[in-house]
Amino acid sequence: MRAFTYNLLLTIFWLAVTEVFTLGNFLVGFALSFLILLLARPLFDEASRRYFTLFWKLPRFALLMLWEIVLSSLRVAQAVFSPRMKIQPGIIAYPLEVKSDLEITLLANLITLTPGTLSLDVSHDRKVLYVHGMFVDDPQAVARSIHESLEKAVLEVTR
Amino acid sequence: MIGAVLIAFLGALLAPWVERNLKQANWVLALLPLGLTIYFASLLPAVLEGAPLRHSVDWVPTLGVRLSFYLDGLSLLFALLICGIGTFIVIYSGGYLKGHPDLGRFYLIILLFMASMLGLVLADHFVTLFVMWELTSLTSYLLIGFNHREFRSRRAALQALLVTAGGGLALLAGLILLSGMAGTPYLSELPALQQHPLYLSALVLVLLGAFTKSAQFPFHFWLPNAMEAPTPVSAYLHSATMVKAGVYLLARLQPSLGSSEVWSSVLMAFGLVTLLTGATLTFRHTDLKRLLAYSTVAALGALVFAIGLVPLTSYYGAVGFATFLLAHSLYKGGLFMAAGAVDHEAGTRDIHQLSGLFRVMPITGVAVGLAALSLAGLPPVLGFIGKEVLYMASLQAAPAWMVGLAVLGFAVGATLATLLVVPFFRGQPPEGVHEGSPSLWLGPLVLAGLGLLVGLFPGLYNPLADAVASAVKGKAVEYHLKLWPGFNLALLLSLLTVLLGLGLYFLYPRLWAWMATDPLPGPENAYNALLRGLMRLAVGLARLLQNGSLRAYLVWTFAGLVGLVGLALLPKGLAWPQGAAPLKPALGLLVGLMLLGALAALRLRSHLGMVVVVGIVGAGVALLFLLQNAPDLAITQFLVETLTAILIALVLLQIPRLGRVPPGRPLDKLVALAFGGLITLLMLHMLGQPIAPHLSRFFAEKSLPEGFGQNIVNVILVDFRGLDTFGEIAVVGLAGLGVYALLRRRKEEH
Amino acid sequence: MLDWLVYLLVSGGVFFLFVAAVGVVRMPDLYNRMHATSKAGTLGVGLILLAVAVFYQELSVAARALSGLAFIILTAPVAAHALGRAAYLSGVKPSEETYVDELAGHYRVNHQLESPRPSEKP
Amino acid sequence: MSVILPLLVPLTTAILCLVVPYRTAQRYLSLAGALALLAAGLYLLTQLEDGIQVMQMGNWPAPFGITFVADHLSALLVLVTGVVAVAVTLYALEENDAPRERQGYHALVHFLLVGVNGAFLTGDIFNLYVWFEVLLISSFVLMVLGAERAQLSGGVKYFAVSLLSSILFLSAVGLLYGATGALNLADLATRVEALAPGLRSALAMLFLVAFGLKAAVFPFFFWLPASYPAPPVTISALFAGLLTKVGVYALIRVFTLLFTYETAFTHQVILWVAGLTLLVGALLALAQGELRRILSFQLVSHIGYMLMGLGLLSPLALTGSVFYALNHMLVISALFLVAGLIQRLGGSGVLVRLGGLYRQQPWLAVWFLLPAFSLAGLPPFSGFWAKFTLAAAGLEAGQYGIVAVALLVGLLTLLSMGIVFAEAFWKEPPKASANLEARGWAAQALPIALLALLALGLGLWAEPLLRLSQKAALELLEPSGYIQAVLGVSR
Amino acid sequence: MNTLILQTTSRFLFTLLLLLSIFLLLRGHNEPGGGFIGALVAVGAYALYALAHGLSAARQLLPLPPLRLVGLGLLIALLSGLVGLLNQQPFMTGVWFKVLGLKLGTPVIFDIGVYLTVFGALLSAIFALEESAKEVR
Amino acid sequence: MEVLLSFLVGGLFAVGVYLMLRPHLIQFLIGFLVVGNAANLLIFTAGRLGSQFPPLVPPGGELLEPIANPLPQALILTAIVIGFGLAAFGIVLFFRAQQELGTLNGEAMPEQFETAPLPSLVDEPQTPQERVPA
Amino acid sequence: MSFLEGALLALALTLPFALYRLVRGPTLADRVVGLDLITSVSVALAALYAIVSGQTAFLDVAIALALFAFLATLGLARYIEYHRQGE
Ligand code: NA
Ligand code: NA
Repeated sequence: MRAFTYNLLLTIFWLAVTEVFTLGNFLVGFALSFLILLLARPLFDEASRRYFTLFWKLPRFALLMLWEIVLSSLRVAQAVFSPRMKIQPGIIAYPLEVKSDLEITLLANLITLTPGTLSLDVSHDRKVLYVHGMFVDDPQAVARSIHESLEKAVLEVTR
Repeated sequence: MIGAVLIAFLGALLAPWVERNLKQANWVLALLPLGLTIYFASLLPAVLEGAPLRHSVDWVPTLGVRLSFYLDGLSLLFALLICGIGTFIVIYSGGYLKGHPDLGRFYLIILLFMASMLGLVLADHFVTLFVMWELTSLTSYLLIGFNHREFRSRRAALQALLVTAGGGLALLAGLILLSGMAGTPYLSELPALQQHPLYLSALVLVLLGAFTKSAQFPFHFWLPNAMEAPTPVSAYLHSATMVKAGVYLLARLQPSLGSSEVWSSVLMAFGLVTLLTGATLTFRHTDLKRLLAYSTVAALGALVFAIGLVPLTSYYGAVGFATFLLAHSLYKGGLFMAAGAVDHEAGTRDIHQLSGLFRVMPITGVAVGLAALSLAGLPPVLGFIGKEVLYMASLQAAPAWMVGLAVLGFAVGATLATLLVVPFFRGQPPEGVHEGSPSLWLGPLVLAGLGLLVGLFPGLYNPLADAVASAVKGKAVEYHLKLWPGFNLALLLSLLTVLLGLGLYFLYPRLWAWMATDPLPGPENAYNALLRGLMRLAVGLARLLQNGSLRAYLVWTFAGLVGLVGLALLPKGLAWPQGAAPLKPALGLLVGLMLLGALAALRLRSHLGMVVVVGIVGAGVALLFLLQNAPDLAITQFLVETLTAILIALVLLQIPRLGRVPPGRPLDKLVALAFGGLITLLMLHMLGQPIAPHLSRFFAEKSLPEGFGQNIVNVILVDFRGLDTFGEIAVVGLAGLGVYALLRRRKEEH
Repeated sequence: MLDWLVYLLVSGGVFFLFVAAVGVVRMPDLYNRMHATSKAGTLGVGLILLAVAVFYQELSVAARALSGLAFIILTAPVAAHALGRAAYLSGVKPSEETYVDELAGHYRVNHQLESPRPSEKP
Repeated sequence: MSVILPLLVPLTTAILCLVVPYRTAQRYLSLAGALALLAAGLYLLTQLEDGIQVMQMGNWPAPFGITFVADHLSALLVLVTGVVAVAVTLYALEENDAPRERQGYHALVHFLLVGVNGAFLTGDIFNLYVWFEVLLISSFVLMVLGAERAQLSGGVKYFAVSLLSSILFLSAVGLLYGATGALNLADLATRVEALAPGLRSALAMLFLVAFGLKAAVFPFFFWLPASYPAPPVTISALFAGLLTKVGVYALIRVFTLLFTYETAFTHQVILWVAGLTLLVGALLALAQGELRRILSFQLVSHIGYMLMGLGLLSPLALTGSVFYALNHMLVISALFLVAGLIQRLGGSGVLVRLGGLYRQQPWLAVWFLLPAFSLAGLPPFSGFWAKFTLAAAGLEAGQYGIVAVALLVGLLTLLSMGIVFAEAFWKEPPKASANLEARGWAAQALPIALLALLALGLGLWAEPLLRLSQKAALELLEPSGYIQAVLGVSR
Repeated sequence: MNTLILQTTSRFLFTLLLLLSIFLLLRGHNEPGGGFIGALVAVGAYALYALAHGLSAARQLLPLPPLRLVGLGLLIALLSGLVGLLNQQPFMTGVWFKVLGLKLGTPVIFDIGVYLTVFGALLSAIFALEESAKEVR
Repeated sequence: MEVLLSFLVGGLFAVGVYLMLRPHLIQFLIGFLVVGNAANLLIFTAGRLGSQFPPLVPPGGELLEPIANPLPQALILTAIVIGFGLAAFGIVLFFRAQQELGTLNGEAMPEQFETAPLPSLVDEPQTPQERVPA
Repeated sequence: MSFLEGALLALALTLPFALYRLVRGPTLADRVVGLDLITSVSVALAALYAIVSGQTAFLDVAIALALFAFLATLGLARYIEYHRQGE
């Protein structure tokens, strides 16, 4: 199921970029995507149904991310252009609630793209994400803010 | 004639097979030279008629080279000597080298030599002559080195080869010049060339060839050393035949190059010096073969001296040459073979240790006696007649002091003759020594006997001698050879010669004791010094140039490049192109950054850091391509830069870090700057030339209609110039294969 | 109207790339510099890609521009993570003013990362 | 058709060797490919009776597409390349070096031949660059195949210097294109006349260095002796026979077709380079104690002869150059292969450790002496005719200095070969040497004998090859025929 | 690099890159791209995957050993060139035909040969280097 | 523009050549990369600048002039790829050289048989064979 | 100079900053950050040039570049990971 969706996605992408919306080209695109997925067979064995829902939730999520990035960049700009940089860097260990690979990755990436924080690494047992912050006056507050604004959003998309 | 030469060569090639399959191979193989002797003898009447025989076939028409032969009296005499003496040498070799493991090879080479020598004296086209000339050097090399396990043999072989082949190369240049001057490649057709502006150059070159081959001073030293060869070789090559090749050539060219003052004076001077050198060095040795070798040197000097006399004398010079040549070949060949036989039987060649041989080796004794008579120039043998005529020639044309020196030289011949005969008659015969087999004494006996025969009946030889003399003189010569010329000044000189010779014989022990002690400085020292110097030069040069340092090699390359291109360009000054595209500020900025980044990279000590910093250059180039409307290039450049960095990182991950880096050398900086400047200069010059747009216009026009593609660059890559791309992917594919091979091997080892 | 949107997007893109550039020069240590590139840099590039999509108003161009944008958003944080982690492992120390380092001492020799021990649970 | 076969045959062979995984099949393919290449070369030569052969790749007319051209020079070189390929392949089959074969030895050899023949046949200067690179990369990989210490040490230098020469060549092509707008050689020939003389001779010098590096002339030859003694002998024999000749070919091509204007400067420089190469190479050869290193320097030295003819630029001289190049390909390959056998039988290539071969292996002595004497230019071996022709041409032109050097170097070569013969063959072996009396190398002697007898045969019956060389020389000196054949018009 | 974040991301990127690579290859005749660029992108995909998931995982995603791909690519290139020769025309003369409404010609097939060759060669190099780098990691 | 690029190319050549002359082979390789870029720029400049459009034919077939000269671009593409192949091989070659020879110093890589003893030509060898120059 | 061309130049003016970090380091990771910025700017330049030139072809440059910049960073990061701090 998930493989099929993904396949269709790739085919649409193909149609869009080649600009030839004929049945023949659809088949070519489908076949090419199929071949590639065939190559990547080992990738598709678990929880493939999730992917379909992800397809719908994606736009909303993307908008959220975009907005966070804008905010974060403005914050960096503010810091960068202020004559005396008022930053308070630090590295904190953030306990993860999310579990799956995809969730962790999404969260980590989101953290990096959002204000003042940058994911450094995930612990081997997947329980902790180490985050570098530019403005770590209070580690607890940073962790709380991550949990409130980001981790919840991720969970909403993936579950 | 061609047939004869060919048969000689082919016969030689069969020799090893014959030797392997027949018991008395020497007798069978001797049939070859014998047959040839008979063949050439059969041509005698025709040649004596005064009608030289010619025969030639195309060899290399593109170069105008013909395999061309010419038989006149001079050639015929040599041909007869070569084949005749060759017959006995082959027979003799069978006895002398009996049971030697390399005997088959020996026959092969000595017969090859005979064939070459035959070709040499018969050759008419100068290339034919030269080919045969070098072939004699080659075969001689292999023969001198026959006892190749001895260092001395190898050294002597190489020495002979270098001296004679080296002279041969000069001869080649001389002959090319001569044929160019004369407008004909045929020796028999050469006109008189003394007036030609290149005469002297050609003469010097030809003389170099002739003098080295014929062991004239100062090149004589190789000949005695060549006595490391087995005796048949010494007898044949280094006395009777090959060493006479130079003399032959001088005689052959005499009509064309002679009759100039230079010719006569050079030949007489060198001939005389060689004669005296050979004579003097006789007193340093007691080894039979060495003694004979020096005597050969002396005789060769005498022959050259005689050729120098030819244009100055009426006919004595030419006749003297003809007679003495034959006489020397006969007695010297015989003496060498006899010396070999003695050595073979008695186990030594030291004259001081030999005694009473006549009683045990009577036949050899007779042969030696007869030959010694000829050597001493005593009647009634041919050597006497030869020397007489030479004296007449000298008296006619040479200054008195030269005559005196010549007498002194010949006198040593008499001394030597005495030295050779004495061991046969003095003292007790050694134990267990007896006459060798017929093959060992047949040659000496016949040759010495011939000397006696012709001496007694000079008329037998007279027609041929006249023919020889005519050829040397360049015009018809008739001379009546007589054993008894009557009382004249020459006879008086002969008498003086013998007396002087005997006197020297009695002084010999004292002279020997005096002269043989210290090594004498001479041309051989010069040769050795030259060789040593050459090797030292080579080693020094190798250390300087091929020193193993990659940087040095690169510096040489860049320096050469800067020098050569600079030489071509700098005099033309600076060019400033016209009509260039306007400057774009963004690109200007980019250029500045690239240069800055590149320079900054030089200061880094980390490799990957350097790669990363140099990345600005790659990125800059890509951006430049981008902003100059080359999207394919920009993509490729970015991708390739990235992959290169990844590959380098992958490798650097696995090797230790850069240690201490030595500071940059000023020379490197200079070279780099000069090279960069030169490239800029070249580009400016290039931009000053209008570029023809035809190619790109064609591609742009045909890309879509005929190449069915809108991306012109891609159509060029896969269609218009698809072959380039084919080569390109081959390179990439092979690089992949190479990387795999390099790394896989390692995997297998671990 | 759309022209002005393009100009706006381009201006924003250039502005944020400048922010990133200045940040890379001015920030005190590697980790803070990475904040600049991973956020402002990504946004700057993204805005310009959006500008392209707006400028051409063609489906194929927009698809390409947006997929480019997606690539960047997907890769930039991963790159920052990889580089930051590597730098930390290789011993690049955070600057002196760094307030707290809860990562310190949690990498094993084989570069495996451990969670904080219960005693130091945040 | 005939003109592309010498490229397609090795190309097909090489690709098949890559695709076919079985080693035995690869061996037969390789031999068949070499024989087919030889046949293709012969066929091409016979086709030349009808005039210069031309093919426009992709059917795009000259000067737009890439042209393949075969005049006598190219065809002869291709033919002799085939001979060398057959000989070396025969030798290699017996060598039976399984690890190397598994790493693509046969494919690499044929790719090398692709590069060599492509370079000989292309009529496009950039395409020439591409073929140079193909042969270079093949040679790099062959050079280090097996990755032994010496191979790597020599390979590094070979690689580094070759990279440099590639860059120089590429830059020279770029400059030439920028100044004319053309890449096709015939097209270029019609356009270089309009160039400023200074730029033209500077470009000539740039090409001289770029190709001189490949041809290994003074002072750019150092990479060659550094690397050639390192790989297995089949590989160095192949390199020795072919690679430098490609550089020589390129020099001859551009200096007869493009740079014929400031000859008083350019060709005089070539003569100087030729003389120094001859002399330095010959001298350095004397300072070596190992067989293949000696041969490497001899190889370098004798490139000078080929340049000498080019510098003299007369019909006779170029005839000599062409003939010499062809002859040298055969002779030097033979000598390298002999060196391999000597090493196998005597257990070493170092002269002082050798000896006794003359007594034990007389035929090997023959197979050594024939090419050795030919190398020294002694009659009646093939090398003599080349040397004779060159000397005659030099004297004709009044260039006595270079003639003297040429003849002197002949003597030095003789000395060098004499030393080798004395040490490896004549001398007593210093110890009970490896397997002096070994038999069973006849199969490997076969290709050597083939080459050695060719050296003798081409000496005794030099006419056919000399006539062809002369034709080549005349074509080179009258480039309008070439231009006409490629462009269809003589502008 | 054994990190969760990279491993997860690389799964997406791998397929995207491969598709992009074929897109670039086939479109190259008309717009920027072509066999070489396409191949580099594909190599990038595999390099990324190998980096994140290890060499053997990446090898499993490959139908043929890389060096076979080199031979195959060269063979395709050669055959595309020979088509013209069989038509009594010079080597590499283009022959065009239509497949499923798409214009296909030997030059395009040649470009596919380029793609496979470059892909195989570079991948073989990278894999070989990764293999030897295993000891370091 | 072309003049500026001429100086850039010259400058890059100078830097690259200097790096190639440094003792360490990795530096040589980096130098080669720089010089390779410079050579490509040289060809690019040789094709002349001043274009406004990339060498792409619009679907209609009417060219927008002036397009960039496509030929140098194709040549450079070939050159880049070849240079990349060589560089890739070179990196690994140097790597293996480092492993086997223990150094990457191009000045410290002895040549094979560089020091093989020379046979004696003039003087008879005293000890059985090995001797230094004549 | 149009607005967009001005933007192009302005974008190029960020490069000196990146070069500064590239050259100054001090660690290799810092240089990589500099290089990262350069590639980001290059992507932006390519995209912007796609507008300036009116040729969408340059958009593909931007996309290909964006993807590969990521790879370069990863490759270098791996090197850094296994080398001690500094260079
Ligand atoms: Na070469
Ligand atoms: Na060579």
